[in-house]
Amino acid sequence: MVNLTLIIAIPLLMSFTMPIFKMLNQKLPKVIALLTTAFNLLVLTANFSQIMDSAIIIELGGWQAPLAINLYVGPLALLAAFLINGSAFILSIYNLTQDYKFDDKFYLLFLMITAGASGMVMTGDLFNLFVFIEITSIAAYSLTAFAGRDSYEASFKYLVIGGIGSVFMLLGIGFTYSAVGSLNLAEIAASAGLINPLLLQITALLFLIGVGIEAELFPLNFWVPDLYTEAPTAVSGIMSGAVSAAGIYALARIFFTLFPAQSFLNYLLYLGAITLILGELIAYQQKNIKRMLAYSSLAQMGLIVAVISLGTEGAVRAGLFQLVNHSILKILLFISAGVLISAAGSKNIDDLAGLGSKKKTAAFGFTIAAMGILGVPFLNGFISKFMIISSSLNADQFLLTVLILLAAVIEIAYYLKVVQKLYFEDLKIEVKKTAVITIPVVLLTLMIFGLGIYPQLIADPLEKAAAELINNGSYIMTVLGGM
Amino acid sequence: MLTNYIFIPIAAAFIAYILNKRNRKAGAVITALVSAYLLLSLTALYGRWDITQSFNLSLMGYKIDFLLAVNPLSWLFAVMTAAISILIALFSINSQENFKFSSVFNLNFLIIIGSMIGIVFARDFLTLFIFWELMTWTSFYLISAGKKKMAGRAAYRYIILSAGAAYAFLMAAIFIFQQTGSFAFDSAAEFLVANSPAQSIMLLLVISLPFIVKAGIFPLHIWVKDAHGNAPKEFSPFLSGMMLKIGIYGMIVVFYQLSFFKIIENTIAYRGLPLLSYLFALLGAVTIITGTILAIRQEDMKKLVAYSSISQMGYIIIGIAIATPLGFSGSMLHLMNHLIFKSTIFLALAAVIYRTGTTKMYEMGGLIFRMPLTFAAYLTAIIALAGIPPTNGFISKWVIYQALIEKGYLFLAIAAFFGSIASFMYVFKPLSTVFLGQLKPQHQNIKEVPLLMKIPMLILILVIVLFGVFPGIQMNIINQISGYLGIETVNYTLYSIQGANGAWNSLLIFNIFSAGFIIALLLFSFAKKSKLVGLLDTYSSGEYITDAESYHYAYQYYRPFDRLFDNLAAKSLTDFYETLTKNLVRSGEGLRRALAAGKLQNYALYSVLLFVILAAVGWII
Amino acid sequence: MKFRNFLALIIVAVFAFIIFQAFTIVPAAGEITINKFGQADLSNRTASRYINKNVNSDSKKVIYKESSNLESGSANIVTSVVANYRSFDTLGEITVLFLAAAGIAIVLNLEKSEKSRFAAKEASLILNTGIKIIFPLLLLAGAYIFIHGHLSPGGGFQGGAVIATAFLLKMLADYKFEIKEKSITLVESAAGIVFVGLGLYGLITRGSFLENFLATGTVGELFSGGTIAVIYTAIAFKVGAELTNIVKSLIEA
Amino acid sequence: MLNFLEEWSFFGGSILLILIGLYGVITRKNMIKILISLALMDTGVNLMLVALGYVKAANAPILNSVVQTNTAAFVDPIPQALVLTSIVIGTAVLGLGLALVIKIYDKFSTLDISKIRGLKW
Repeated sequence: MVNLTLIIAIPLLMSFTMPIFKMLNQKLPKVIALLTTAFNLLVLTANFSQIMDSAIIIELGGWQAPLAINLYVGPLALLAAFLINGSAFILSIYNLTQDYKFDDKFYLLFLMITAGASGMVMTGDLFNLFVFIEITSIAAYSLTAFAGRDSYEASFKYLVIGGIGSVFMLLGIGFTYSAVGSLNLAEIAASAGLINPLLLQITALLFLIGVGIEAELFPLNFWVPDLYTEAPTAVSGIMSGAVSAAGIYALARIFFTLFPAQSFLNYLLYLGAITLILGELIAYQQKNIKRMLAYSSLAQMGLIVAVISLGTEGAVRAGLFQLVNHSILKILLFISAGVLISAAGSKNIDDLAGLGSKKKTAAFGFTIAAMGILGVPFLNGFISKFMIISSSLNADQFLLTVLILLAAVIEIAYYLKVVQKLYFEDLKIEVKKTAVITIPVVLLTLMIFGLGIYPQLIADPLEKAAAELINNGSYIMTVLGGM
Repeated sequence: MLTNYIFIPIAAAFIAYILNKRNRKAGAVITALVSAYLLLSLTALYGRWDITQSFNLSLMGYKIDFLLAVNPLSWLFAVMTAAISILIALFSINSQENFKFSSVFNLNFLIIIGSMIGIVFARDFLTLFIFWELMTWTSFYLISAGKKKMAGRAAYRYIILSAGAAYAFLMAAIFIFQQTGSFAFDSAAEFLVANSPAQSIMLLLVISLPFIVKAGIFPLHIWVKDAHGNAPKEFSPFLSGMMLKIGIYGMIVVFYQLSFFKIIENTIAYRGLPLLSYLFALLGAVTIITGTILAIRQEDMKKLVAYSSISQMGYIIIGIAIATPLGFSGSMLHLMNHLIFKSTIFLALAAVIYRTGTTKMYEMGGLIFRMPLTFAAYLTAIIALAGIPPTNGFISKWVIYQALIEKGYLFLAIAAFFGSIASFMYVFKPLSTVFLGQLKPQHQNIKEVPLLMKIPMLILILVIVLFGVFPGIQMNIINQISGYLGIETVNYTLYSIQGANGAWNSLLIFNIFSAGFIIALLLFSFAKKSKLVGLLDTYSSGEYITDAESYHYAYQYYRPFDRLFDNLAAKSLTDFYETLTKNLVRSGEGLRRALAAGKLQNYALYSVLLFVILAAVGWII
Repeated sequence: MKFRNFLALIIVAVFAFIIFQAFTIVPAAGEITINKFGQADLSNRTASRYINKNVNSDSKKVIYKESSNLESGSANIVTSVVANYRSFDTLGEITVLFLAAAGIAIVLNLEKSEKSRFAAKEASLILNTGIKIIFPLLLLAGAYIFIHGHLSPGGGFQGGAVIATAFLLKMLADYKFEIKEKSITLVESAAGIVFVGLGLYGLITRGSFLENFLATGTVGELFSGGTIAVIYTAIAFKVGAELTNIVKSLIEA
Repeated sequence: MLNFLEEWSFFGGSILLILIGLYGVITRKNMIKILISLALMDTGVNLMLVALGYVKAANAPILNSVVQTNTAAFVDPIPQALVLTSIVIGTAVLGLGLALVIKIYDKFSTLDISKIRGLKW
């Protein structure tokens, strides 16, 4: 067993040292980034069985658990951390083939976005959550600007919206602290029932807005398409694969553990459903492939939020599985699309016609991932779609089920348009040289098939994570038990 | 092991894909071998209706049983699939020489074969759904691989309709699963019978949606024309011959095994037939009429045959929907026969396309002298399609007419007769324009297709006549199916079938026809021969004729007839669907322009607005 | 006033009104809510444990310049919260600043500006001379502030900011004045490494990240507070370097 | 009156600051003004946080020669520590925002955000 603090501490150390690495050797930063993410995965793996048994609480600075900052790593946090660091690992492999100007800064920001997201899911302290959200978003603002040109505008918009979000969140933190007298999540959860209902309502809404921005909820999500379109591919990938997952985690943590009330979950349910259908409808319109993927991500986020906020154990499990799948699939989609874009020299879908015969790996990756998202049998999306429909019918949400399926049909419409263009139309443009992405594509494809054919692989973590989320009593007991 | 029948083709698919990259013919050879293996091992399975196989899986907290079993019905469909696949694979060994997507073709084709066998062996909703989706997706890629640009659009329409219907199916299946705790057909049937009829009927209608789409039944038939017309030429016979039928298979499962007929037994009836069944029969009738009229209007031979497939599906649906022993047997007969003669037609057309490279009929003519065997195959097949003895097509239609007349369904009978007569019009059109008439100058040097492409056509001609004379072969398995589904059986001998108003004796008719044929042959051989003269060697009021083509009347062949239905055809259902999607798209467009207008200040406003609105909602509640 | 602005005002005012409602709540028996202004009840808050320095140890009276070997040796309780009880937040905070500095450097240098800036010219004599005098004093003041962070108001951030101000003034006065980018980077990195290194050392020797591993001394003495002073020094260097870096990037853009 | 002012000037004032900031972000078109509005909101929230920890007639949480022991009344140190962090974060965001504004101005030659709509729909 290795101390889990290292998941945050080592990337921090590495990113502080990154400029020095750059001075030593030009190639070092990308290798260091890869090694660090790999190390994080190892640390998580080493702790796996222990966490499946019981949640680990890490007291930072040696101070007793509920009184200062502590990390809480239960099955849910472990799952999310695996997602985040796994995404970062895959994208680091992809990054080996990329050349960035100021690569030391790129990789230090990249590591910090990973560490920030990991911190978001592991922390057990409300204000610490805010700090990690800020680390993640500031790294994201900066990384977005890496593409130059239009990306400044995207970054500025995200920055302003994120700034408003952080104000809302801080207000919420202030109210909570004044009422409860503690910032520890478990202590707040323990006395949430005593808080005056009106104050609870206001505070919860403040958090809903603050964290909803990270979780890409409608109507707080209009920065997302701009950012995903303009940011470098690896950044779009980590944002949609890792950061949005951390956002969902934070949302779930706040509305399941902190303020568990059906009325708030209902808000989330409706917002998620609106996000889903709106995202799909708009994605269908897009001519720009990255923008299309961005709106599709939004829609998926909406779907996950809606399903999780059904609040039954089956639904939470389905939502979490969809979250895992979405991370895997979207990263594959983004890196394949990135290669296709650079091969065609254009983001326009029409210009990608016929690339299937030239850029085989990328086109294959795109197709497999698209089919995974659309839920073709034997791919991972099928299992989660089955679970989602099943659990939403189980919760008597007939309308939501119809909506989800309608959205799935729209999704088919726009993804297949691209796939057909890739394979069955004639090449129109001159193909440019691009990076080789065989390793990440193979790894992700294996995961897609692995989870599609043998989903039991993550059944146990999912089950435990769902159980942890549903029952906030165990969370409180684990942290406050010593008192 | 029933799983062998499913997974051997699927595994072979990937081998075929890899080998085909090295050798263009390898894929088709493997497909042929695998299909032959399937056919052989399926014959060994005949009569062993007790074989079942099941897997229990505890998946993410759901206890799921996957059930496979073989029964006469599924056996018949599996055999049909394997048999037609052999012929198509043989045919495509040569015909795919210049086909860009031949590796993709063989990959997807083998997966389709495997998943179709999976579909018919499935005894529970989930297994059925998994293989159904697999088949839909792979056939999507196959249709997309068609030559023309329209193929993409056609595939697109196909997948969207199919997927929408399949999701509806899944939803209903999961609903039943939650009530019964099992996906199996048996427990579902028990539940549906015990449940309130209204809900059961709704569920079953939803469950039958994907089958209706796949069978191309009005009003969900809009994908058929373009998909069949534009799919790769080797895939069209399978698409039209077999994949439409798998929809019928699904309908039979819904009607009998999921007790749809049992549930609606006591609802309002018309002439002893529950109204819902009558509605299905009526759908069949409408399908016959629209399919026929639209087929007559077509200038593209593959699309023409595609519409003809739609109308033939109508017969099968009528027979099954009226649910009499004769009707059911007639449908099953027609189902088999349609597979046989429709594949023949498509293969003959594929041979023509292989040589000429076009599907527009007015660009061809006079191919009879260049491709005699292809012509013979086509001729036999259209005789069967039009329902003329002594071919198999006549017998099945006769049995269906018998069933309709027996019960006195006037409208349905009229539609059936109309379809039969009018089918003559549309099948004659390609015959006359493609094979007869004047040979186009650019087709002077065309040769008959290679041997490997001839063999499948020859086999099919023989089978058409064989079943035309001995329908008893087919009736044997059909009666086993009837027995299995709990329908009364029909009396038959090897060459006769007992109808309501009398028996059909095909041997007798065959002898009469043979006698007539021999007399005609004698007359033809001994009577004075007509003299062959050159086309331009003719008298025309002092004008010299220089252009041979103007003597071949091929474009807008049935114009006066078409004019009758111009108004009807203009209001195409496709337009309706397109308007629907366009409006959906437009609503998305409006939202997009209003909400995501790139105005940062609005985005900021949204967050405050959301807070205020949710707070207000919280206040009110 | 345009309609849109009016609408925005209404919506924002409603928002403010809702927030305001939170302060006017009269709680029912047993309910908890926001404390009235000036009546914050510390006894129920974690803060009381920090003030009494009894998070890990037993409660006892802490007397200025007398009590020693407490769990947190800082006389300034805010400092003990920032650099001891909640030092993980502080690590995050300097990371944020570090990231922002990196981001600013990227944004400003990624593409060369197409516009010509106003030409820099020499500042007036008064400014130049004044700053020459004030520069070392500012550095000294900054150093005092962060070294005494655990005794008096102030600390690493404040000290670092003052140091950065000194460099800002220097750059304003003398347009030829340049700090080597490499040296700023090195200071920045080294300070960061020291902070994380302290944490890791605590993890290795005491079993917990950022745990204090030095003697805490007597409350109120200069050499007290354990790692606090080291952490604050690292923070001061890091913040000073980062802010200087930001200012430098902005000026050079 | 004085009592009322004393009681509400901090809470009311901070809410007012947030209101002004939000209104500025929503209605101002100049990007610099938008950033100023953001900073105003930040200030408002920080003020509120500190005010939430205020105790009437208590000491600053520092032991010194005047306030010798911890039994004396102190104001809450935690919000003060939080505010310290939040100020730094606000500064970082502001700096990054300003850098972006410089680049955007380079590119579009305008500070009017309503004219910078290269990314939409």
